Amino acid sequence: MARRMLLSGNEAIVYGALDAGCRFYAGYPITPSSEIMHLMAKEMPRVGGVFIQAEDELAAINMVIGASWGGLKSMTATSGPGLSLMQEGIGYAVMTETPLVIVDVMRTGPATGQATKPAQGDLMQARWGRHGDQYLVVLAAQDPQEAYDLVIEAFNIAEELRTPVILLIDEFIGHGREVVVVGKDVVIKNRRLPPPSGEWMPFDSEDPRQASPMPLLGKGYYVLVTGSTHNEYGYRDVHSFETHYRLVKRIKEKIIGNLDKMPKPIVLGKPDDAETAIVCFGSVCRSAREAFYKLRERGFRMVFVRLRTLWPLDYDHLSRILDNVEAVIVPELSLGQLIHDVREAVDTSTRVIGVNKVGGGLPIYPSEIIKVVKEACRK
Amino acid sequence: MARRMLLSGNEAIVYGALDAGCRFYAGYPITPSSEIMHLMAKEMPRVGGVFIQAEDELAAINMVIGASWGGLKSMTATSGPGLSLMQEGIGYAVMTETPLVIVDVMRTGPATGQATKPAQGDLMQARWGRHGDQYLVVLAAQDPQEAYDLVIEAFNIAEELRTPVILLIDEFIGHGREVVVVGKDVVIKNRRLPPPSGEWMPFDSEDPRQASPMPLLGKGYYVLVTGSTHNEYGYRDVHSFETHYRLVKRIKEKIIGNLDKMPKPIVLGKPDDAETAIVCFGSVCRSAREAFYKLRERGFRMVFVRLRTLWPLDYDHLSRILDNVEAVIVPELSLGQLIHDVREAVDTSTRVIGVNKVGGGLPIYPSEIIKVVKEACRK
Amino acid sequence: MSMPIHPSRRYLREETLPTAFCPGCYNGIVMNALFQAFKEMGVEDLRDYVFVSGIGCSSWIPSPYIKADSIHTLHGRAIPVATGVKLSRPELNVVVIAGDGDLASIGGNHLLHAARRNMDLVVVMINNLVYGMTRGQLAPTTPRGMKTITTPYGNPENPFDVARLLGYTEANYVARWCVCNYIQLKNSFKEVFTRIKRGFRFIEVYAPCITYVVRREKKSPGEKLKELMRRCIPLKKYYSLLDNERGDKIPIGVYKAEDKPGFLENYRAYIRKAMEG
Amino acid sequence: MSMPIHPSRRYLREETLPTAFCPGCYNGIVMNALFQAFKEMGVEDLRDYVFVSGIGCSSWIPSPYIKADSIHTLHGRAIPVATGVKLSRPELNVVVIAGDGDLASIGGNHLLHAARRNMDLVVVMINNLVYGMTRGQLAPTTPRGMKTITTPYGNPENPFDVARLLGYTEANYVARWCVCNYIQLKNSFKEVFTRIKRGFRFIEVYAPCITYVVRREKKSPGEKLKELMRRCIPLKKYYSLLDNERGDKIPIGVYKAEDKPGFLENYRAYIRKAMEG
Amino acid sequence: MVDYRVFVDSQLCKGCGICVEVCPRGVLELSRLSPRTGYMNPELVGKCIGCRLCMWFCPDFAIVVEGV
Amino acid sequence: MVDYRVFVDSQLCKGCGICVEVCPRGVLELSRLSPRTGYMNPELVGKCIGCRLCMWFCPDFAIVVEGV
Amino acid sequence: MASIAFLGRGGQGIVFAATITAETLFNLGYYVAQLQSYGAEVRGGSVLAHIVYDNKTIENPFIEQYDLAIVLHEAGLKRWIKHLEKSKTIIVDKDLVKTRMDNMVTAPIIENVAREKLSGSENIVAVGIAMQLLLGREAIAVAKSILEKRSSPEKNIKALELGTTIALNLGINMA
Amino acid sequence: MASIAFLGRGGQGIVFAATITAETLFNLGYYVAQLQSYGAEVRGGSVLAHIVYDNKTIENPFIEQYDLAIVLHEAGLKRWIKHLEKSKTIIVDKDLVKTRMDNMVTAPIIENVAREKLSGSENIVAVGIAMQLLLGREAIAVAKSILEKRSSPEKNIKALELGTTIALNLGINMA
Ligand SMILES: Cc1ncc(C[n+]2csc(CCOP(=O)(O)OP(=O)(O)O)c2C)c(N)n1
Ligand SMILES: Cc1ncc(C[n+]2csc(CCOP(=O)(O)OP(=O)(O)O)c2C)c(N)n1
Ligand code: SF4
Ligand code: SF4
Ligand code: SF4
Ligand code: SF4
Ligand code: SF4
Ligand code: SF4
Ligand SMILES: [Mg+2]
Ligand SMILES: [Mg+2]
Repeated sequence: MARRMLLSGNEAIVYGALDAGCRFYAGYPITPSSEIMHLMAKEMPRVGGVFIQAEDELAAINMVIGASWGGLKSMTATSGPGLSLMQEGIGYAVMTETPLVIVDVMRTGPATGQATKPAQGDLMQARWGRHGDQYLVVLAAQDPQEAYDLVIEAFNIAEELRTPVILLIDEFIGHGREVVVVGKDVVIKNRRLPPPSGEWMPFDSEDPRQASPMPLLGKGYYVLVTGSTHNEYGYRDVHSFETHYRLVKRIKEKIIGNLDKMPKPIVLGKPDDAETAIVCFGSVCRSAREAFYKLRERGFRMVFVRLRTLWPLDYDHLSRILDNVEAVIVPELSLGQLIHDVREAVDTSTRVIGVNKVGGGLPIYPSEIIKVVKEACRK
Repeated sequence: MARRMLLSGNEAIVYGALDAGCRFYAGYPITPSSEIMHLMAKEMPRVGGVFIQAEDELAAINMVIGASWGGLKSMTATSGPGLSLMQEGIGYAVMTETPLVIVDVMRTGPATGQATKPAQGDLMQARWGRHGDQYLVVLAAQDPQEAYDLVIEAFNIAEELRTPVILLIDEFIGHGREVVVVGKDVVIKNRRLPPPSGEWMPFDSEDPRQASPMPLLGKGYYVLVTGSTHNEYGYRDVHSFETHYRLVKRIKEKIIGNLDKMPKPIVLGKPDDAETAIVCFGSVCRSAREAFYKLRERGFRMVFVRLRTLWPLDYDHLSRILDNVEAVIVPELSLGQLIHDVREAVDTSTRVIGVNKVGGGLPIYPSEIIKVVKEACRK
Repeated sequence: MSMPIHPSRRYLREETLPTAFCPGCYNGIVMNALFQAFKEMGVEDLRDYVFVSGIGCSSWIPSPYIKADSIHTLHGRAIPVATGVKLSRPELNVVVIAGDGDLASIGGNHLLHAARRNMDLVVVMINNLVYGMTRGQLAPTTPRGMKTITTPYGNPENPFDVARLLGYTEANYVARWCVCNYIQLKNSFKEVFTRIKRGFRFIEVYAPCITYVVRREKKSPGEKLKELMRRCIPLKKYYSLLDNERGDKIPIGVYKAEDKPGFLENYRAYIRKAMEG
Repeated sequence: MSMPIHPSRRYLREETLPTAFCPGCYNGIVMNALFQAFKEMGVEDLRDYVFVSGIGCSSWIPSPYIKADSIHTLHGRAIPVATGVKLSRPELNVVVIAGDGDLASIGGNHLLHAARRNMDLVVVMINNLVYGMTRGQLAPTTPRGMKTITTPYGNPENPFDVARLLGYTEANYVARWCVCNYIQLKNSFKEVFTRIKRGFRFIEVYAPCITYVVRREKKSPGEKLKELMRRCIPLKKYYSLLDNERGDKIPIGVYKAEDKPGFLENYRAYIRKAMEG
Repeated sequence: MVDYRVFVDSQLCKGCGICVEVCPRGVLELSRLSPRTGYMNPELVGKCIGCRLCMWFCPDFAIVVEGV
Repeated sequence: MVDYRVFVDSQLCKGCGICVEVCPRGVLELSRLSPRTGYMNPELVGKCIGCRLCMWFCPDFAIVVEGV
Repeated sequence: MASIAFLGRGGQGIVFAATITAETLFNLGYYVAQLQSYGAEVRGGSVLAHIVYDNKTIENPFIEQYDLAIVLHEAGLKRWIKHLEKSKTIIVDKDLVKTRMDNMVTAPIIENVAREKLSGSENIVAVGIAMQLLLGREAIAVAKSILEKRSSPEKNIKALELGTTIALNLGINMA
Repeated sequence: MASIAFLGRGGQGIVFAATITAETLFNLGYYVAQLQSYGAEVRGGSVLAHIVYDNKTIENPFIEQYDLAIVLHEAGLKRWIKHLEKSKTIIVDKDLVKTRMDNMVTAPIIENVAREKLSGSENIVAVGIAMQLLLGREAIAVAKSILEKRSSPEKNIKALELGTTIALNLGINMA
């Protein structure tokens, strides 16, 4: 039953996760994500789930992995420094096809940086922070409502594709409080279990876009889970090219081949007609959208693209939208990361202009984006 | 005095580092980088330097940071899983402008993967593996000789720009033995120390392309080193936009503004005249170059680009080289990472084709590249 | 008369044999003792057991050899993964088997905190005195003065006496046996699955690496076993000796055996409080 | 008559005062004791000292307040950074000051191994029973049953008695004082800089967080100090009591004081061997 | 017998009251409002014996005790 | 009195010699070359008392002792 | 769409003031967005919290000026000076804020708080001022019912009423 | 440019054989590149090591066939079958290798090793065969001087000579 609540993004994450069926939380406190932990600490025991404060982030992510194999929908939340420490574990989850959700409430980095201030500088890390060929899903919400919605999506994708999903929000969203509608009739996807008997493969599937069913421990499947290269039954095979290539290609394909399962970008305006585009993600979209509307009112021919799935990224789709524009404005609360994607999607002759601002807890204001668009159009 | 030796890439790294003046090594064993540690364990005490086996990679990178501030040229070596664990420390080194060198002997990932097999899948991680806005230098060698040469370069750049430098090699290079000329007359750059008295700023410089001198501990400078946002004197300032933005912009500029100080790409063939290009880095270049020569002999109009600096990347330069080609072949011992850069540097109409092979310890053979080039030209 | 079936094989994945361990590697002896314990306990198969290991030779014992659910984790992370498994599935017996490097070096923090929490796990640490898998480097357990490939002039560091230290934590059960103490080791395994069934139960098995310790001493695996039998003495006796009388003796025995509620029971009580109020 | 200069201020960066600590936060008292020790030792300025801290309220003591070289590291990494500093500059006194969470939770592994190596560092752990900086979450030192924001129904975990455990390692010096034991604390600081100048020297300071512990007990900082004075008893006495007699007592005193060579001396001997052979 | 004066730095004092509570003579009182900081500062209201407990235990380096 | 037979699995035996050295009766000898593995396997060359030390200490599950 | 900002020093309960205000507005049926900016320490440093409210969904809460700002301490002011310059009405504490601008009105907040022995509740006084000025008695009644469920309800409700009185004495009309 | 490969099972010292061969070639003045592929365990599994040598810098050591390959165990064979098919000459141990191909020549390596009580030195026998076949006595002499500085020089030198003898008995001419 839908209810309106006044929630911070961090609180919305907790309610969303619990609504999605999350029953295990392990974490380590860190600003500005701690309120997720605080509310989980309060709510999880009440629903009979498990909450544990780990000794560090390495422990947290690995406990989550263990609990996920134990059969519970599991998550953790952290911020940049914690995410850095979790990288090895995340890569293990990719390799072992372990469903789990990680919420990263982004703060101003690098290093300790400005711990209480928002930023969007973990985008590339979320995609690429681990060694080796690994692909996972990265989503980003723009406000508490979407944090609630997307954390449910994150669990659904995680369970359906047996993959870790990273949900990015930032301090603005995490600490900002807004009206959130919770408990809507959302689709909850539960884990696909293997047949009780008969042939099946825990680590392969005919269709590389489908994850194989995930066995439950303690049921006599004699599961072999390993972060080493393994064959379809989980047996380590650290020599063969074929086994490795098949495995990593399949895991990649499972992610990039399922673009249709991921939250779609929101596109405003008419691509065909546009001279200028704004491409953005996360909290910045709110200023950017205001700028877009104002500019359109003033006669600027524009298209606005708000990405909600940052990995896998549909470069082709983006290319098509941006095909005709002369300039793309990419506002980011960082020195520029999404801008690399945009450049990848457009020709070298298209001007790609970053609006980059980070630090001090300042947002990018609509006026700042408007100014850049105007300048870009003058040329 | 120049000497010819038969060395593995791992051994060459050690001799190069010692020749560059490295006097502190902390590490944790991991295949296929361990031989760097083994030889360091033997040689470092002999030159009166410090070798310590840390309890884990987190300790290793942080010991290296401490020793660098203590005044010694310092390094560690690892492979993917260790690099994942070092990410937070590396970000701290970026933020505190701590010179140090990390050698990553890449193996087949993700996770434990195929521990004894080569790969090139840590490229993106080397650049982006940490949270926040951080920029550092990533170099890649193609063989033991270049491993020797570039580790010296890595120390020079690290000291001159006060930055961590990651040198990527792979298992082929690390364990492969070849003839290496060591002890050539190489330029060694030593740390710039501050004036004994007078005004100076340990964490700022007029010219953002220059690092400020690095104070030595124990000399009465009363240095304040912090991974939080700090002003020019090291005082924490975790509120102001200006301080943060100035700091991270400067650190970025120090890296991307110094492309001229980085090892240049090797370009073979005539860009203007070429229809097809090969862009590559690391051990793969050796097969790729053979393919290039063979194809050229057979009349293909080609250009060959071997990148030795992978970050900062000179996108403009690459764009110019690739301006006229119709297809770019990007062979990688991974599912494709450098290919994103190439796509960023070319128009969407240019065909960018990855030759991706990873696992089982197999190299990409010249014949495989030749086949792809031929196919690309047929179209 | 055809070859009778070795009693250990009931608990092994047939298709994985022979193991990839070096000839003579003591890991197999630990397996025999464990399996004999299971047999004597009347355990038909291991479907109620989950084995969790790290990275290292000893971590291969469960993965892939033991026929049971097993999770072969990252280097050093067996205990947190096992914790996650146990907390999500309290009805399963969760057993960690890993090396001294894995558990006490890179994984030291988790070991410490799991012991503090008296987490309901059985942890078996194979102390082979070195990093076997990566070719014989220094481990935190390597004796002073021993030459390894990373201490070519003789280890200058103090070794970590893991069982002794854990004896001072909140763990319920802590013991050390040498691989030569086959019967005691087997009985100790039975103890932690039958008599003390909760809390943190830690068994260190002293079992020097054949390739990087024993062979370097120019000893055969059998000779070394016999040497070890001579060197093992009960820990009470060992600790009553003066430092200089201890020589090369190895203290074996049970440091601690209690039956306090483990983390899980405390957490259950906690949940009850949450649900009530 | 104008205000005389507070003796601590010689060792402080003037421009950083007042500190950002909460009113009444005991961190400042630890600073007074440390500075008084320096003064009594005749230390004019701190140019031969390097302070290394982690992340947490207590880690702010050196950074930015103490007028000395200081490295404010990542959360949990003070000890490895300090180790790097010490090994590269043996002539400097390297002092770590950090919190219980920083040193014993996320940094627990480094603490353990530095103690094992008897690394030549002075480590001061401010045990405020919680994570102060991040707003009062559970720390590994939080007593059983205490409510924190992450244990809203009362901590179900066993607390980590850090000093006691380190007493069983190779560390040269291990002591615990309460912040109310000003003189002993000050003397303990003098001890580790003058009498025992090598090896791993660890001082735990029991100093409950004003904002997240004391205020929640509805006590004032001064009241709590007086309560603590009542509760502290010498550790010999404490450990002679039965568990149920111990009540709320806090054991204080020196767990261990030896003067064995530290890592550095052992490493120097190691280097000599390398150079000779 | 020496007389002692207690100096309070009103820029540093945060009004925590520790000095008042640890003073064995009870001669300090938190009664002076610092207009700069908004905190109440202690004042000497009786005879100080110079034990310096207030000075040691003041966490803000705000009290100095001196004989006159 | 029971007689004991010692079975050796030549696919599993790695010729480490442990069984030979731990046998209290010294009745095993490493003398049979396994053509499949290239390792020397043990053989019973005297009277076995069925103590099963060889079986326990064989790290490769290669020996089984059985009364006949 | 309307907006309110509270500014002050860490420890003055600025975020709590915003929280109560946001909840009041929420209970009154508005769409609300509350944002704040504060330091790692919470202790010391400046804190700003603002609330945007409207009858429809808030598209963008990142605003550059406020309809009403209440400033309780000088410390909070400089960082946000540009925002304040563009704001409509700013109420500043007459004692703890030294800066003066054209759009500023001084109020004897701290003075009254001290007199009424409500120290520590200056934030709720600010809530009272804001609610009274922008929405009148109905909002005050809702705020009261919210404060009743929190700790120290009596003290806070007194503070809220003090705020109402101060607001009425200011003689400003925001409507 | 010429190339030699050694194949076998982990534990047979394949990498060491390649190392000694590479050093021999290096001491003879060649440019050399040595590459190997083995398992995590070193124990068990297959191992292949190859050496490319030339009078000039080795541009590319990643080759797809060998001038000479010596195979000491069946285990090493399957993974590299394509390379072997394209190779010129392959010497296989007559007992431990079952596969037969046109370019293969069998040699009684293990048999002789066992007879001469040189077990564990089959790798050096292989070095002897390779050096003798490709470069003759001069290379053998250099290899000897290298082995002299390593552990168990006597046994290894005997093995090297055994290799020479086996090579001569094969009656192949590689030049
Ligand atoms: C993060 C990481 N660092 C290093 C390694 C390399 N590594 C694999 S096993 C191992 C040590 C094994 O030693 P131990 O745990 O004692 O097990 P053993 O092989 O001795 O049984 C190391 C360092 C790794 N796999 N991952
Ligand atoms: C990797 C990482 N994880 C988490 C944090 C957040 N964090 C900062 S301080 C702290 C705990 C502080 O507690 P303690 O060390 O006891 O110091 P105190 O503030 O209590 O003095 C935490 C969890 C961080 N900065 N980095
Ligand atoms: S290296 Fe040591 S521990 Fe590993 S399998 Fe061989 S003998 Fe056993
Ligand atoms: S939160 Fe606690 S430890 Fe931190 S400054 Fe405040 S009183 Fe001190
Ligand atoms: S010195 Fe002693 S007696 Fe004097 S005011 Fe301070 S505490 Fe009281
Ligand atoms: S102890 Fe210090 S800070 Fe506290 S009230 Fe007294 S003088 Fe002020
Ligand atoms: S059972 Fe005992 S006596 Fe018989 S062969 Fe084995 S060890 Fe020897
Ligand atoms: S102990 Fe086992 S493996 Fe070793 S020789 Fe005897 S039977 Fe063979
Ligand atoms: Mg080991
Ligand atoms: Mg603390």
